[in-house]
Amino acid sequence: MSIEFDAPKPVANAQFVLKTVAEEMMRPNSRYFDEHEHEIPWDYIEFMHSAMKAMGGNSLAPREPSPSSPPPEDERHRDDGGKRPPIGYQLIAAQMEALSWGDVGLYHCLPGGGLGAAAVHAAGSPEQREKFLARFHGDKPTFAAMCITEAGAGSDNSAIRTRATLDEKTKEWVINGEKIFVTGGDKSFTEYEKLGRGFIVVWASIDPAAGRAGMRAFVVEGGTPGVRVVKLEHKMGIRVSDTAAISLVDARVPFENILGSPTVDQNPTGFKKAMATFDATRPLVAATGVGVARAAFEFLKERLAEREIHIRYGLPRQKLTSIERDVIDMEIMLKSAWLMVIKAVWMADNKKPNALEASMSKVRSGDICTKITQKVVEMLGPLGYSREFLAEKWMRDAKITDIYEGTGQINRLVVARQILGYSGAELR
Amino acid sequence: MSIEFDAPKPVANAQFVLKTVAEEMMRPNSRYFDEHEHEIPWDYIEFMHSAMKAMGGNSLAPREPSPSSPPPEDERHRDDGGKRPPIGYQLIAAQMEALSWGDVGLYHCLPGGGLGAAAVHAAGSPEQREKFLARFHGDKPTFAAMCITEAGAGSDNSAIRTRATLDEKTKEWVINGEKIFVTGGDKSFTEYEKLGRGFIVVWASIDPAAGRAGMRAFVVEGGTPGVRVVKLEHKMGIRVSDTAAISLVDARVPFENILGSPTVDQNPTGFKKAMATFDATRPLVAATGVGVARAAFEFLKERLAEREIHIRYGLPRQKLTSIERDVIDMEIMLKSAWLMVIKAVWMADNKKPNALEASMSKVRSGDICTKITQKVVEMLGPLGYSREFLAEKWMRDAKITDIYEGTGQINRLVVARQILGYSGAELR
Amino acid sequence: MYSFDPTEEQQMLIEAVNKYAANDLRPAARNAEESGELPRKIIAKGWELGLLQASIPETYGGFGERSAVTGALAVEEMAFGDLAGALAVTAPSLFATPISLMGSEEQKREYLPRIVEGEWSPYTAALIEYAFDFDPNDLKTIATLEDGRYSLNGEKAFVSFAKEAQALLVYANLDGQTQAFIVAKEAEGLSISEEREKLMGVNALPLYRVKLTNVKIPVANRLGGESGCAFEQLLASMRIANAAAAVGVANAAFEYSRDYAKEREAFGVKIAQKQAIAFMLAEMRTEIEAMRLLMWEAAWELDTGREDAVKDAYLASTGAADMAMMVTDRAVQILGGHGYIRDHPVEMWMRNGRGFAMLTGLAII
Amino acid sequence: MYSFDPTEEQQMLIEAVNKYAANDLRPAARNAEESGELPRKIIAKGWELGLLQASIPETYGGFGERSAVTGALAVEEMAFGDLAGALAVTAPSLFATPISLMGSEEQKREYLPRIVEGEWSPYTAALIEYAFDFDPNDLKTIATLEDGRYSLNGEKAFVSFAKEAQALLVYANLDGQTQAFIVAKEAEGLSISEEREKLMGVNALPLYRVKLTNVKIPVANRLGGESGCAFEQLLASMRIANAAAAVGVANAAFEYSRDYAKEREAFGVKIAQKQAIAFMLAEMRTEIEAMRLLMWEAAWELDTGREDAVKDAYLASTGAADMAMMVTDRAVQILGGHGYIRDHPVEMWMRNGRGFAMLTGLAII
Repeated sequence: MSIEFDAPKPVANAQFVLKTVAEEMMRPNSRYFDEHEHEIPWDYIEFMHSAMKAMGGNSLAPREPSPSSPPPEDERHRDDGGKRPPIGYQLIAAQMEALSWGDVGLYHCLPGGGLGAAAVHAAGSPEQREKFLARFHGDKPTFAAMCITEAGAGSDNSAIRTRATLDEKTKEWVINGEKIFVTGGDKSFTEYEKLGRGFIVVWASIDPAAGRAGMRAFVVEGGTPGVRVVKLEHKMGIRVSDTAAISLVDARVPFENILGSPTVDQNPTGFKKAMATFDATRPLVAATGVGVARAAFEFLKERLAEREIHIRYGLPRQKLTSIERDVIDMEIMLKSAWLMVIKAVWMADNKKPNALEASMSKVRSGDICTKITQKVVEMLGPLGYSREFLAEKWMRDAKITDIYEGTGQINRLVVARQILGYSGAELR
Repeated sequence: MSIEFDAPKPVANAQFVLKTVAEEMMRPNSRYFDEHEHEIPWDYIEFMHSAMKAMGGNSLAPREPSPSSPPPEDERHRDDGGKRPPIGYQLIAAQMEALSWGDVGLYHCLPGGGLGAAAVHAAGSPEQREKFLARFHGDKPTFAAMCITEAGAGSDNSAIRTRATLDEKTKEWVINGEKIFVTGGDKSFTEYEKLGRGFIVVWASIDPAAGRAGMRAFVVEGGTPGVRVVKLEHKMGIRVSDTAAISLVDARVPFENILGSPTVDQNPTGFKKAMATFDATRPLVAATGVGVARAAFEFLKERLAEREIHIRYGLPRQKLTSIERDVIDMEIMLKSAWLMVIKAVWMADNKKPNALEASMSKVRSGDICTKITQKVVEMLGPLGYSREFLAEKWMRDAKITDIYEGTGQINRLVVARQILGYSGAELR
Repeated sequence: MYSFDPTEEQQMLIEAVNKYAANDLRPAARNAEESGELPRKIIAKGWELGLLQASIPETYGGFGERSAVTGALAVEEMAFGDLAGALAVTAPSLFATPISLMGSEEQKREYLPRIVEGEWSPYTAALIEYAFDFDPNDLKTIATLEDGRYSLNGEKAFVSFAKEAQALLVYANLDGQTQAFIVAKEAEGLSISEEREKLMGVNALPLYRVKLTNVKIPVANRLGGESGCAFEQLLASMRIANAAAAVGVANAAFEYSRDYAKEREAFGVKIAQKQAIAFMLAEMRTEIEAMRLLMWEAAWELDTGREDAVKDAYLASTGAADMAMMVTDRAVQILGGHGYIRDHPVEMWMRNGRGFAMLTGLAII
Repeated sequence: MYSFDPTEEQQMLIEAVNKYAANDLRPAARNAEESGELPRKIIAKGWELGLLQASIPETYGGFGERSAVTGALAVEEMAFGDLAGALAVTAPSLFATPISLMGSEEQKREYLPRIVEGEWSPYTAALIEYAFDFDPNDLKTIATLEDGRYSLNGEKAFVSFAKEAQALLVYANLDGQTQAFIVAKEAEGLSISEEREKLMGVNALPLYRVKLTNVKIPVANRLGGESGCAFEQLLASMRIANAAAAVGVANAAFEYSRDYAKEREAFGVKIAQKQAIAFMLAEMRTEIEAMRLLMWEAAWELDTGREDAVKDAYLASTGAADMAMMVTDRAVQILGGHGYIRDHPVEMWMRNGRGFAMLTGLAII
């Protein structure tokens, strides 16, 4: 090995292609869907679905484009039959960055299994994978989502109260509970004519006394009686991406829809294993933050260039203008954040333990994408603050990066535990 | 009352006079004593002592110029017999700021009772006050110091291990322990010919089982057998101020030198009361940080002015140079930090509870004086980094502000407890 | 003397404004934000507090003198309730206060009584222009003296209530100096955009683009008449108002997130009991205090005629804008996912919080 | 391909340098700092690692090619031990590397073998000048071509080992471009200050002021001969070295304060178990990683001849300087009172940490 910074060709190609997709299919729709919250971008969804199908499912966008989807095995080695190093996660990160540069809300509307499929992939049996995941390669765009958060449990997943009990007569699971912040929950559960039938993966306890060991995930098919999308959140940003609150009242789910063992004693590591998929997604979420930040940064530089303001790289700080200094500082943040993402996914591809690097990349991306987008709005003054341009939207969109899939604080905790060699009990 | 920002006349006068003192007596000696660590600035000490005496002890500098000295009662009302609002703490804060602008290390060498006298003042009986404090108005400059920190106990004063036991036969206290970070410990304890006899106030437990309730302070006269200055610390900054490590081996102290009750049950609040003097000193320590920061800031502006760089206040940030923007941001920090000091001491003068404001002023001063001095060194480039000028020294001196008398972290904790209404147990 | 206690009168005013802010503005804020309109009866109720009236002498229909400190205290309290509401209620000041401070005797007599004596009615001012480096001391809207009249040309942005305003105070560049001109609503060459401005924040405030094409103004309509006005003083007043509003919004976000952190449990304790959250709150509170004092000092300097007022108002406004962004961003962060949704006000305060870097000119004290 | 693993050879080198840094440089650092002198035998031992030798082709006495990545790795490791020591050991590179990269054939043959083949001997370069806005691309030291010779005039600051150096590479402004000139120690008009420079940090490194008054240089002594040198490339190399050293010092401070925090108890727990301290450490580590990657990328770009190398080296150096200040300041803060005294190295690292904003030119890779 050696230290190298050349994007692998497939990555560079994906970046190139997706830039056009972002420019043609996302940017022109950004403002409209920001202002028409809860309207589903059908044209975009259908176009992206066809395009992805036409390209074999992974040239235009990753087959499972969601943060938590592990890249399909065949993709990891497809370049030349396994001889070249695997680049699956690198490819996904680059794709997510490029699409988020287009519009991170619309990126979340990309058809596919998302976090729901990722959970099936991580915690399901081979039969379950086959049964539940095939639909994402069908004719209609299809979604799946993950239901984990509850009103009383944010970062603290062990506080989940949703309960699944086995009806011994019918051999069905009966689920009761309320889930919030389900990304894509509506498109995954509600039966829209234009969509294939999706599912949601619901986390529930089969034995509250067992704590985390009793936690299981259940595949709940779209339209299951007793399950209702009770609310679509109104958000500061990424408004085109639906965020649902879902209520389950005596929802009945076939016995075989449980991911992992149906009894507590046999599968104590199920929760941990599924949670590990979250770790894998951190650099990918970080990649989306970098994409949004880059959008804002490039927009700023274009506006400055229109006014003949070009950045004089190389000067001592004391000779710079305030604008130049800000742009240079932003570029330092942006470039280094991207390199941290790349390193973390490169480690994942090469099966190196990357918990530290993954969380560091998320910490940094959350930081820099809020800082950069907020600064861009400031620097553009009235132009930045106006909804005539997208800078203000990117500022709103960016903020979620530091919140979802582990807040900046949770990720700092993870980083700290890693560097200190502390357990969760030693550093709370 | 109303909202007003006029410095009271005595404050303004003190600032005016002390600027000259700082320029004439401190600045010319700053570099020499920085480079000759542990050399005692006799000329300066003697001059300041005479000057203070000549001016009645409180015109040139506060009678007890140390951070923790409460202003003498008579000073609080001296303007017109009590009709005007008291300004004692305000005066001290202004004096400390002005002298620290001169040299914060030399400020610490100002003769007087310092923290030691403050402890006697706060926790001693009227007789003890008379007995121990009179010496500071004598012919020779005289020092006193506070010994509280131990190697195993930094911010955590409850971990003090020094022990005082009563020898029932001789009715003497026998003290054993090791103290570190005693500011002025050498000048307070060692019997130099040019100095009056000083004392140190040693914190020790008379009953380790009683925890904080067993903690007492003892006046240990200079030269007491069994007590030794075992080390003078080599420090990053404020090098002219001696920081001693003091060992006590079977040191015998008269019974009446205990501050507060000799038994545990009768005086459970003694420790708290003495600790409260620390609260009172926070805005005063903050004032020293502001003084150092202002020194660096003004030096920067002078150097810039020499190069015809004048700050264009009023421009939008986007039209500023990087230098102008930095100077403006520094000025915002500096001015607001000073106002926070002023508000906190004004509250103290007016007997308003100021725990929140006192700690906030310390947090902010610690922050801004490190930021400003570090930035000034950076902005001056090679000139900032060189020991030909004082900027680098101020950066070294400033850093202690965020460390002593409660680190920035400890003060944040105090602020947080105040704003959240939490006890120490609720927020650790 | 240093002193940090508001006068008794000010204290009463603060309480009255706080009550209005808490009971009227705050509860109406989200609806107003989403619908783009604050009900007039709420504006009217705010007007009845008499903030502007109390700053205008009896001769002209008011019952007091302008005090920048009092104004700053009131604006902070009102913005604590809702920024857009505060800007709406105080909009007539944008027109009346400059006239009261620097208008000619004629101008005062003509405009002040009618603004002050009745109900709230829309008057406004036009300062901001649409450029990333907008500089109030270097306006691109130009005033030229032609045949005994001023002619105004240029385009203004973010002009509140422009569409219904009886008259506007238009700031323009006259020979390199910013001066103000009273423009009647029916003036020829004055055109107001059909569409409202759409911004990231303050959406309850109706803002418009205003275009001036050879708008002819009698010389008597120049603020202060022949001799003009001391614009730096007015700008200082606007900057202090901006800083005061920033402090108000930041304080709202601080208090809300503090209370949330004391309620919200995670991992068995309240999140406020975690140092990471507690330290954030401590720093937010400290920064708010710092900028409030800086802003107070500038206001006091303005009241006492200190030269430093102009510079310190600039420092206060600059610092408070940065502070408001930091504090409101952290408030969202403390609420986490709940901070990001519009069920809670903090995301709105964050959007408003970013505005202070570019909204000087929408309030004056 | 992206790849973040050093080669096996690099890995071996890192280990060797790390061993030297940990066992030789670090233990000697405090004494060297206080006495102003690093023992020559320690410098000699560092020289034996062969960093410079490995970057110079066999033809000229070395045994390899320059690799900026390898150089950056080595400088980081060495600065992790001690910055002043690292700068002392590598000082001859300041002279040799530019000649190796851009010297004329004659220059290479004349200088490289004698520097590379023997023991460490003092060679140096003079870039920095004494101005707060010092700009390596706009030097005030002027070179003019007169009668077939270059004449150098100006004053240089912070020139390491100037007093004993066999020869100096002096950077000067030739018709608006920075170029380098080989100046022999005995050149007329070259005067070196008696007193060493006294700085806040790196006091173990002997630095001098150098004055050039009509120093006449044969044209053959211009680096690269007639055609000169591509200074931007050399500057990039110096900036990467600066960034690498900053990362090394920051990492030293991070690790030291991390270990201290795991040892030190307060209020019944290790202070590292407090979120306030743990989060500081997490952020320090994150910033170090960020700047290390930025610096690596710039080095790789330099090695692979990318145009971006010049700009990215600038970004890496700028960012790493800020990072080093932040990290070393926090390390002192974590140690509290112990951080402020010279029993622990963190206060020295903080003083050194501030230097990276102005010390580009004291190392090259």
